[in-house]
Amino acid sequence: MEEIKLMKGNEAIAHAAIRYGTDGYFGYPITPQSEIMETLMAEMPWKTTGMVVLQAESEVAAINMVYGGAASGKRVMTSSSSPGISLKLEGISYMAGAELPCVIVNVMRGGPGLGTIQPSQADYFQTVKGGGHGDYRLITLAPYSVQEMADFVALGFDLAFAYSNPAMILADGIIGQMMEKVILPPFRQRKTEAEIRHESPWAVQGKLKDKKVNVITSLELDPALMEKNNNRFQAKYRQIEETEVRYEEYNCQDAEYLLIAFGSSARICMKAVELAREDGIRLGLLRPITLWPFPKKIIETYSTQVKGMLSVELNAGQMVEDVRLAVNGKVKVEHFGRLGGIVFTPDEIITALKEKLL
Amino acid sequence: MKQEIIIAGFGGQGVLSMGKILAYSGLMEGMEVSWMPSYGPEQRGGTANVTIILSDNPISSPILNEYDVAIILNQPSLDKFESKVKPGGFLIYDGYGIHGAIRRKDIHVYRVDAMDAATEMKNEKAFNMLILGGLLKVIPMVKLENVLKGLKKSLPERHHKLIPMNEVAIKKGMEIIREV
Amino acid sequence: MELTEIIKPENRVYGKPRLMNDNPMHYCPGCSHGVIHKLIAEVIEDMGMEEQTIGVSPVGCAVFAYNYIDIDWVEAAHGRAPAVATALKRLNREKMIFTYQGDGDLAAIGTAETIHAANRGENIVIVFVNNAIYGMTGGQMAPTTLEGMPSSTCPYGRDVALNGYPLKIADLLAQLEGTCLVTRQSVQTAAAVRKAKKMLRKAFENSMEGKGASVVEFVSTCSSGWKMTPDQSNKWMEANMFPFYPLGNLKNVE
Amino acid sequence: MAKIKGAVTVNTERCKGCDLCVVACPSDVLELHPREVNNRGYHYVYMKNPDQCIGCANCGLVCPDGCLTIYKAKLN
Repeated sequence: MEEIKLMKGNEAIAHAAIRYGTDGYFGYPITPQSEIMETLMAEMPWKTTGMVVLQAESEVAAINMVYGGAASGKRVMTSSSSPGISLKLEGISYMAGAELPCVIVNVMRGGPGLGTIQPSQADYFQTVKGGGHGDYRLITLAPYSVQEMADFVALGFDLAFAYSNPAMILADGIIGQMMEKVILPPFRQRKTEAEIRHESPWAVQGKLKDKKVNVITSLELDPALMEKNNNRFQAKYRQIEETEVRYEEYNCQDAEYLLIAFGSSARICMKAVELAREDGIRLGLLRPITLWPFPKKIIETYSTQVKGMLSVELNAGQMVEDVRLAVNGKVKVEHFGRLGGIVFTPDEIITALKEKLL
Repeated sequence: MKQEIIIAGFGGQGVLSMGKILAYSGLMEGMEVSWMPSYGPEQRGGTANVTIILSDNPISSPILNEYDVAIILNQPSLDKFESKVKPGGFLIYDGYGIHGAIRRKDIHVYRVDAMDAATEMKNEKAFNMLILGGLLKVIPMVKLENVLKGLKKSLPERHHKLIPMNEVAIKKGMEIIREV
Repeated sequence: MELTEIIKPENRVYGKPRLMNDNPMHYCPGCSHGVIHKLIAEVIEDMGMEEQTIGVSPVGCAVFAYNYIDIDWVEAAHGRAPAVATALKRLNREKMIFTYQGDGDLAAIGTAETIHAANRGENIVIVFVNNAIYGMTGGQMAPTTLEGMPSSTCPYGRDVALNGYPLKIADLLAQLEGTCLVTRQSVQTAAAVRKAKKMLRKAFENSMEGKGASVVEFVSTCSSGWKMTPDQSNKWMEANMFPFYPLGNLKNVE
Repeated sequence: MAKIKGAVTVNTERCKGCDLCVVACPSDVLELHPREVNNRGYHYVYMKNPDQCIGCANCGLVCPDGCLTIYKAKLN
């Protein structure tokens, strides 16, 4: 039987990264995610799996280290929190443009600017609508438990490599800082050079005699060719939207009203659903697990069943726009949020539901 | 069984580590547990609190409106959390840190003079274990043997020699807690 | 003689500077930042420049410096204070501009801004607080963390094979043509505080005389990050930090 | 000969009990209060031996929180 551990979400990310066979982690301290690098440094995986862990001089340096590592076909990752992610966006855009896989963790805090170190989900737009420059998309996974923090490292890498695209684990201060039970994934071997050459033939591993040269770049000055590149990216994004949508339904079957929430908000909404049902309100929760691709089809399906939807987010109303696009006016969609690092309590959600929809 | 607990006091009083030990003890009992700290820029001083949930069933929200038990270790925490104890719930405080009176009449109020006992034991670090002992006397939510197992899990190995001292403090806390 | 006879306004010989307000500081007990804040407040006061001074605060423990000294402040993004100060000074020649930065802000993420502002000879004061650790985020390794010194991201001590060498950035800055004063000071004793104040004043005067960039490094402690009492931290600093970061002027152009 | 006498007043709410002034004092005047704490939970400093104060201000100079005011008077 696997051992059940008790740890913080941030620690779970670090342990899962080592166990996945990650080749490299590059980071820079920022609250509330510093435990990720601290755990890696304490575990010293370079002595066991050979994983490289480096504290960079800045977030900008860290994401460019990831760019370098990913270019050589390695499993590399970085983590930060909102202000640090803003610094990484240039690098993330370059990676999307060069079609490089990697995992980026954002343990969100309140903004804009330095904002607060308290939990927030205000980087939804930044993550799913681009953030950096150019027409690109970031595969975005939103964990709602310490277990998912651990599990999404592997899922993130698997998706990133399947589609040659960066993947983001979009967590927040609550999921990063809370401790709960977790079963860590089994250890996997790191990829060998032969495996990398076979699985990622685009990677720079040195030009073998019988092979063509590999160049990793996002630059293409010929507009016709750049358009072709863009079309290839877009076709890939459509395919991801077709096949990689993930979500969870909680008490939705007979629901008259639906909460839509991701990450820690979904946890608090689960409690709100329990309280509402004690109160005789048939409330359900739909939790997007992938924020991009967004689960718009299932949300559209529910638009004919329920009388209203409440998008519950720790921000001023971001995901609610995607919910409204998904239902296309068929049902009333409202938003409830708290800002600045304040976290709503379950009863505040019920009150908002009654005020806005009932 | 489900216990929703808040522990609140100054940073440095061992608030977070006491919560951690309680969470580990729950884990040893085979319960579902969650431990959600407040976190801030102040490394020492300032206020700190942690929400711990022990439950036989999966835990939904790690953030709560109200609590079965509030362990209150300073005045600002009393001001903040007294009103958030469920009716019929428990409020446990250290007499030393609380200057004002407790107003609630619909809850059970207990006092542990842990600061005094810790001073007597000449061991400031025993403070939070004295409080924990008091809590377990009033609500035996986890067995002492599992607390000791929890201590083993949550303390780094170099500190395992401190476990007997912690056990003494827990038992002392069980003796000195009294209903107000 | 009764205490009440001594405690009279006319007998007051030392107290909190007027520019330092009554807001309780968020720093941990014994933190060097408090003394350095006092010195800055005193120097600005002594120079009669409070209405002309603009401070630029960093990201790090001193991010809230603006809450404690009653002058105008700009809060910069992490590491970018020298760039912010550059524009403040160039567009407001008659103003006295300083940055207040920790080791992570100045010598890690802000290295480029620091070196280029200094090299351009910006007429600003750079106050550099070097306690060899990231305090605000919970004690991670800084670029100036000593070899063998533990931190939360080098829990077994800084290993130069893994993390490189501690960065003597003041020595680097002293090499640049644009700096007129680069000095290393400390504030752990009354004598050190007096000496540091003199050099800090010189730095501020340089900035108004247009002599170029002045860098005042304070070798400091972080008792929380170092996991020692404030007094132990001072002793540890004297024994371990001073040999690697020796006090005194690295450069002082008259 | 005139004797110099000093005194220290403490802003107890600002004091964080860091002990640096106690260490800096050449005359063993100061001590952290062994039991009393301020509203933020810190054992603040007080004059244990007021007669020995010479008003040198070493305590004030090293105090990070500016909670000490030092007075000095000539005793004839």
